[in-house]
Amino acid sequence: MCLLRENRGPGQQPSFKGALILESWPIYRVMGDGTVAPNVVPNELALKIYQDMVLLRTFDEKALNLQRQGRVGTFPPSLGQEATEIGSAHALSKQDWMAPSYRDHGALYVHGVPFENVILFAMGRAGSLAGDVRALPSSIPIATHLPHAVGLAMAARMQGEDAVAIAYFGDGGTSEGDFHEALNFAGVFKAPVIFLCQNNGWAISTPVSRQTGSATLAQKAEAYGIRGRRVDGNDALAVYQVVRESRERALAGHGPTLIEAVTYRLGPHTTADDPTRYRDTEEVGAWRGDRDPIVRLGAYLDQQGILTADDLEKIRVTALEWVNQAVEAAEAMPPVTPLDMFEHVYATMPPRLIQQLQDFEGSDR
Amino acid sequence: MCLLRENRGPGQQPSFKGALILESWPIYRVMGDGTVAPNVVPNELALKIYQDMVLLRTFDEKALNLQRQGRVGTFPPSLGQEATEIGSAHALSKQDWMAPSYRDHGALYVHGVPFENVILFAMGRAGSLAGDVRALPSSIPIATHLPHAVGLAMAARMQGEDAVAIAYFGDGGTSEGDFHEALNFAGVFKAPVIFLCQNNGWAISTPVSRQTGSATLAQKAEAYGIRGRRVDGNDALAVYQVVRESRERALAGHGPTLIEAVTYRLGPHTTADDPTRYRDTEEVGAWRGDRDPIVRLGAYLDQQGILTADDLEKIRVTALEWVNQAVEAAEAMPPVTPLDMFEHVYATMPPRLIQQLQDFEGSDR
Amino acid sequence: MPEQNMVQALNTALHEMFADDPRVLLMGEDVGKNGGVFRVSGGLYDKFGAERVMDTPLAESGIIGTAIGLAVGGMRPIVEIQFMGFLYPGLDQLFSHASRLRTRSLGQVTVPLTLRMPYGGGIRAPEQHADSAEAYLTHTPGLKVLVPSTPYDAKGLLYAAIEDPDPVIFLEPIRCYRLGRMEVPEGRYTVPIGKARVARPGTDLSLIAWGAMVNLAEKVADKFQEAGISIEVLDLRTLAPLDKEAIGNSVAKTGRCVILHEAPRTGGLAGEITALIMETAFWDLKAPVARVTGFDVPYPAYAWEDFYMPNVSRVSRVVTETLKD
Amino acid sequence: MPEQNMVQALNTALHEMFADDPRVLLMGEDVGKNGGVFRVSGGLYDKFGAERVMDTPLAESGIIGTAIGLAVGGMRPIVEIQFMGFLYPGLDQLFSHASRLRTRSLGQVTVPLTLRMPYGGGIRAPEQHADSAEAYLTHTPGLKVLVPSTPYDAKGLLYAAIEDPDPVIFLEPIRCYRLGRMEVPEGRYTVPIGKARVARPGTDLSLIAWGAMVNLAEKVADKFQEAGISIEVLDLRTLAPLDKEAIGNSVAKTGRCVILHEAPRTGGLAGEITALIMETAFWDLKAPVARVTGFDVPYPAYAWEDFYMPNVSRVSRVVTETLKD
Ligand SMILES: Cc1ncc(C[n+]2csc(CCOP(=O)(O)OP(=O)(O)O)c2C)c(N)n1
Ligand SMILES: Cc1ncc(C[n+]2csc(CCOP(=O)(O)OP(=O)(O)O)c2C)c(N)n1
Ligand SMILES: [Mg+2]
Ligand SMILES: [Mg+2]
Repeated sequence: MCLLRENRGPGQQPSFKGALILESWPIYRVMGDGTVAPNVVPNELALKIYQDMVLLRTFDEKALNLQRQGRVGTFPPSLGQEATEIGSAHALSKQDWMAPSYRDHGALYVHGVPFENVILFAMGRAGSLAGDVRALPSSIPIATHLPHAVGLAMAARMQGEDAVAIAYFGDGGTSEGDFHEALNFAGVFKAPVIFLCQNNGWAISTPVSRQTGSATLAQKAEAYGIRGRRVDGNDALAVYQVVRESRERALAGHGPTLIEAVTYRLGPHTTADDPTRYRDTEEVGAWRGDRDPIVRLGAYLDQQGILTADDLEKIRVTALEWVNQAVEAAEAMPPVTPLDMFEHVYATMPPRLIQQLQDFEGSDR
Repeated sequence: MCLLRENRGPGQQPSFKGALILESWPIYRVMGDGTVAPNVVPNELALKIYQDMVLLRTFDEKALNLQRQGRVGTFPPSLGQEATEIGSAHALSKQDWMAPSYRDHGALYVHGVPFENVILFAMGRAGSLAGDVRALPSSIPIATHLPHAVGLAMAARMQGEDAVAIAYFGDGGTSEGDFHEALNFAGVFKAPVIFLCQNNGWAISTPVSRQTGSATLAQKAEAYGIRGRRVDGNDALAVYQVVRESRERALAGHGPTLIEAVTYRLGPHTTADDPTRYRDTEEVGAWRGDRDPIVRLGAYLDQQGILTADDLEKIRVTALEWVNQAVEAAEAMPPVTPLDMFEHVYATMPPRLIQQLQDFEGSDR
Repeated sequence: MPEQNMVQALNTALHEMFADDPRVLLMGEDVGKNGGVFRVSGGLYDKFGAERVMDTPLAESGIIGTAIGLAVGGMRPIVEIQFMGFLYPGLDQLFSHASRLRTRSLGQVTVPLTLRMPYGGGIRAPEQHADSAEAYLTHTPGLKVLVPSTPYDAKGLLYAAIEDPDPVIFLEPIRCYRLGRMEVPEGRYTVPIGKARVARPGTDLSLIAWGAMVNLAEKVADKFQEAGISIEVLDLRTLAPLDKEAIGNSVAKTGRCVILHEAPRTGGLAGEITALIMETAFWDLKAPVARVTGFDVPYPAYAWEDFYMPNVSRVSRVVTETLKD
Repeated sequence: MPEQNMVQALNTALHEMFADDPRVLLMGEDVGKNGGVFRVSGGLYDKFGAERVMDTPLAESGIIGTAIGLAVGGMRPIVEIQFMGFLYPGLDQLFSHASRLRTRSLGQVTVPLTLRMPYGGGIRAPEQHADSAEAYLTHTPGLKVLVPSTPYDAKGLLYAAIEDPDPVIFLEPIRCYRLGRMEVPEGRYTVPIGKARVARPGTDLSLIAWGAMVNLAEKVADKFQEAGISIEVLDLRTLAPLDKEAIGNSVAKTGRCVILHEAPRTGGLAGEITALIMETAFWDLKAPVARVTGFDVPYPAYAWEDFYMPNVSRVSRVVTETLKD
C-alpha cells in the first residue's frame, strides 16, 4: 500500500491534514511507488488524457496572461489539478450530468464545452459554461450545487437513463451544510451520483486543517453510509479508474461515492489572490517537478513507450494553437446586448421587464 | 458487550436503523443484560433522578390533559424519553450552557427552569423557557441551535469558565446542514461542547431509516474527527455517566462529543399529531413495560434496595402535587400585555415601534 | 360540482396532476404516509407510491436543492416546506440557484419547480410557525409568488404553477385552509399567473389584500357597506409579478387606498404597492395610501397573536381616516 | 488627522477596538493571515493572534450561528461574510435566531453581534459577487442595518455597531472601499444609528440614496446645479431603523423625490421609503415619488454590469421628469 508521503517535504510538518497517513483510508494510485492497482486505461485514452492535460495547462497560462493584459477578468486557474480535472471527466459518458464549480473548466471542456466559452465566461459573460452538454452553469457559491447533482442523478434514474451525475467541489466545500445535506440525501435515496472533492490543500488562504478536524475528507462518507475513496489526485490514471468504477457501481444500483482526490493548487486561488500572503513557497515547490501531474503522466507514458520527446513537443505546439484560436474566436464574438440581460429571467418576460427594457432603450445608454 | 436487541420485537424487522447491531458502535449501558459498565451514580442521586423522571412523566400527562381541555396549546410530550432528559441534565453543572429543543422541558427543569414556566410556554407565552438559568429559549427550528452551543462553549473557554455547553436535538436534526456545520466547527476549534442526539426513532412520521443511510447516528462523529458515543437512552444511569464523562473530557481540553441516546417516543410528536397514521401500535407496545425508562430505573433501584414500593407511591403522589401547583401558579399569572410584544425587539424601542405601540393603544383593542 | 375547502381543492388538484403527468413528484417532510401536517397530500402516497411521494430527510436546503436537480433533469417536482418559517435554511437554494439558473445559462437550463408551503398566522400555532415572509421572495427576480385566498383559486393557481416553466412559490394561507367551502370544478383549469381578482367591486376606496387578509378586507367592506360606503376589495393572488394594471385601475377609480398584510410593516409588500400606485395613479389620489399590517416585531408567540394580527377594528380605523381627507 | 479611504478607516477602527476591549473577536473566511479578501482586517491576525482573529471553516450558517453563541456567552464577535451573495446560506441564523432571541426570551438573552460584509457592484467582480440584498434584512424585525458611504461614517458607524447591544448588519459598499480619502479622526467616535445625513442641501428635489449610490447622487446634483436646479442629497446611512423624520423633512421641503438603489426594483427599499413619504409628506408632493434602481433581473455577470447599474444618464432622466410636473 502506497502512502502519500509526498505531502511531507523533508523535515517539514505535513502542511495539511489531507496528507496524514491513515491506513484505513488508503490512497489509490496507479503511477509511482507502491502502486496499488495495475493500469487499465488503454494507451490511446491515456494519450488523449495527456493531451488534454497539456491543453488545460496551456489554456490556464494563456488566461493568466490575458488577465494581466486586462483582456479577461478574474480567473481561477486549475494549475496542478489537471490530472483530476481531465482524468475524471474522461471516465464519464456524454449522458452523464456534470455540476461543476468555478475552477472546473478542464472537466467541462472534456465533457463538451469549448474553451472559447471558458474565455467568454472569464470575460464576464455568463451562460457560456452551459451549452449543448449535460452540465449546469459553474456554481459560484461553494458546495450549494451538490444537491442539484443528487436530483439530476435521481431524475436520470427515474427516466431509465444510463447516466450518473457528478459534482465537482473543493476541500472548503466539505464544510458547507449543503455538502452534508446532499451526501445524506444521496445515501438515503441511493442516488447514482459521484461527489468529486478536489482536496487541493487550500480554500483561498485557509488550509484544510482549519476546514475540518477529520484526518481525511473521504472518511466523511461514513456519516452517510456511503462509499468513500481517496485517490492520488495528481495521478490521472488513478483518478480515471476510481471515477469509472464509482460510475459503474452507481449505475448498478450500489449508490453514491465520495471521492477525495488529493492534489495541490499550484497557482493563486484566482488572479485576484496573492498566495504569498499565506503559504510558503517551499510548500508550493514541493508539489512542482516530479509531482506535477503532467510531468508524472508524461514520464509514465514515456516509460511505457507510448510517447516520445518529439510527440511531447508536438502536443505542446498543437495545444498552443488551439488555445490561441479559442481566444480569437471568443474575442471575435459579437458584444453582449441589454436584451440578453432581460430575456432570460423568465421563459416569458413579465410586463415589468418589458417596461424596464423599453425604459432602458429609451435612455441614452 | 450488550447489543440493543430490544429494538427488534419478536418476529419483527428492526423498525429503524438506529437499532441495527454494529460492533464498532456499541451501546453503552448500565442496567440490564450485558451491562458494559458498573454503576457509578451514588444512591441519593439515582433516587433524585428517579423522582425527576416520575415528575416529568406526571407533568407530561397533565399537560396532555390540559391540552385536551383547551387550557394549553400544542404540546410536545417527552413520554418515553425521561431517562435521557433527566439523566443527562443531572450530569451538568449550573454553570453549563444548555441549548434545548422544544421537547426538552425535562432537561430544562433539572437545569433550573420551573415547570410553571413550561406551562406558560405551552400557553403560548414565549420567554418562559429562559430564566435565571444558563439556557437559550428552546429552539423551534430543528438543529439550527447547534452552532449556538459551539459558540457558547467557546465563549466559556475564552473567559476561563469551568463550563461546557450542551445541545439537545433529535434524530431528524442530524439531517440539517447546521448539524454538520456545528459539529465541524466544534471539531476544528475543539470546543467544550456536548451534542446530545435523542434518537427516538421518529421525526414526526419519518423513521430514522429515512433520515440517513448511516447505520448509527453516533458514527457521524467520524466525519469531524470528534468522539462519538452510543448510549441506551432508556437507561438513565448510563446516560448520566456518558454525559458526565463527555463533560469532563471537554473541560480537560479533549474536545466535543456526539452522543446518540437510543430511545423511543412513546407518545405523539405533539398534541397535533396522530401517530397511528404512520406507525404500528405493536412497535410502540414493544417499548412499553419492561423497556420503559421509569420502570427500568424503578426495578433497578428496587433490586439495589434503594427504594421500596411505598417510596414509589409517595414519589408519585408528591409529583402530582407539584405538577398541580405548577399549573395553578401558571394559570394565576397576570395576562400578557401588548407592551411585552413591543419592548423586547431591541434594547431600546426605535421610533417606529414607539409609534406602533401608541397606535395600537389608541385603537379599540 | 363538489363543494370543497382549500385543503380538499389542493388535494384533488394534486391527485389529478399525479394521474395526468408521470413527471410530477411530491417531496418534503412528512408528505408521505402522514399526508403532510395539514393533510394537503393525503392519499397520494397510497395511490402513487414512495417513488413519487417522497418523505425526505429533515433538511430544507437539501430538499429544494435536490428538487432543482430533479426539475433540470426533466421531472416536475412539487416541494412542500412544512411551514414558511422553516423555509429559511433553504433560501439560498432559491436566491442563488432556482431564481438564477435560467439567466446564468442564457436560457439553456430551466427549473420548472413548484414550492408549496403553509404560511401566515391566526390559528394559535406554536412560535415560528406563523411567519409571512413573502417579501423576501417577491424581491427575488426569477421567482414567481402565488397566494390563493379561495379554494377555486387554489386549485387553478396550483395548475398554473405546475405548468409554469419557471420556479413558482405557492403560499397557502393556513387560516384559509378550512375557512369555507365553495364549488370547485373537477379536472384541470388554470387561474392566470399575474392577474389580481376584484373580490368585491366598489367606488370609494380600494382595499388591497392577499391570503387570509382578503377575508378580513371583505368583512371590513361589509361593515362600511352598511354605512353606505362602497369599498373595492382587490385580491392580488399573484405577488410576483404584481398586477400593476389592476392596482392602478382600482386606485385611479377610487382615489383612496389601504393595503393590508400580515407581515411586519417595514419592508413588507405594501411599500412596493405604494410605489406602483405612485407610478400609475398618483394624480388620482385623494388621500395618502395607507397600510394596516403586522407590527415590526417577530411574529409573536400565540398569547400575543391577537395583538399582532390586523383585525376589523384596526383596519376600519385606517379606512375611516383615509376617507376623511 | 490622517486622510484615509474606507478600507483604512475600517481597519483602523478594528485595530482600536481590539486593543480597547478584550471581548472583541473577528471571525470569518480568510480574515486571518490574508486579512480578508479586501484587506479590511489586515494586520489584526499578526497583532492579536489566531484566538481573536479566527479563520473559520467555509460555512456561513456555522459562522453566524457560532458567533451568536459567542455573543450570548459574553463576547463581542464581529463576523465578516466574504461577499453579500454568500450570506444566503446563513440567513436562517439571522431570521430565526439573531433577530428573535431577545424577543423570545423577553429580554433575557441578547445578541450583541456585528455582521460585516462587502456588498454591491461596480467593480467587475465575478458573478454573484455584487448583490445588494439589503431589503431582505431591513424587512426583518430585530435587526439593524447600516451602510456607510464615506470613510468617516464607516468608522463611526462601526463603533456604533460594535457598542450596540443588538445584532447589527454592517454593509460595506465595495465601490466605496477605495473611492476616495478624507480626514478620519483617530480613536473612538460614533455616528448615531438611525440618523440620515444631508450630504448636500437643496431645495428643488430630494435624491435619497445609500452606499455607492450616494456618490452617483452627488454627481447628478452637480450636473443639475449647473442648470440652476438645487438638489438635496440624503445619505440614509442607516437602513433599519430608517430615519423617517429626515426623509419626511427633506421631501416636505422639496416636494419632489427620487430614490436610488442598486438592488432590483421590485420589493427594494425604495418602496418602503415611498410608503414613509406617504405618511409624512403626501400633501407636500408636487410630483410622484420616483425611483432609479437596478432592473428586476439577477445582478448580471459583469459584461452586462454597465447596463444594470443606475448611472448619471438614467438618474438625470428621471429627475428631469420629476421636475417637470
Ligand atoms: C457560499 C460561499 N461562501 C464563500 C465563497 C467565497 N469563496 C470563493 S472560493 C472560496 C474557497 C473555496 O475553497 P475550496 O472549496 O477548497 O475550492 P478551491 O477554490 O480550492 O478549488 C471561497 C471562500 C463562495 N464562493 N461561496
Ligand atoms: C428547520 C425546521 N424544519 C421543519 C420543522 C418542522 N418539524 C418540527 S419537529 C420535526 C421533526 C423533528 O424530529 P426529531 O429531530 O427527530 O426530533 P423529535 O421531534 O423526535 O424530538 C419537524 C420536521 C422545524 N421545526 N424546523
Ligand atoms: Mg481547495
Ligand atoms: Mg426524533
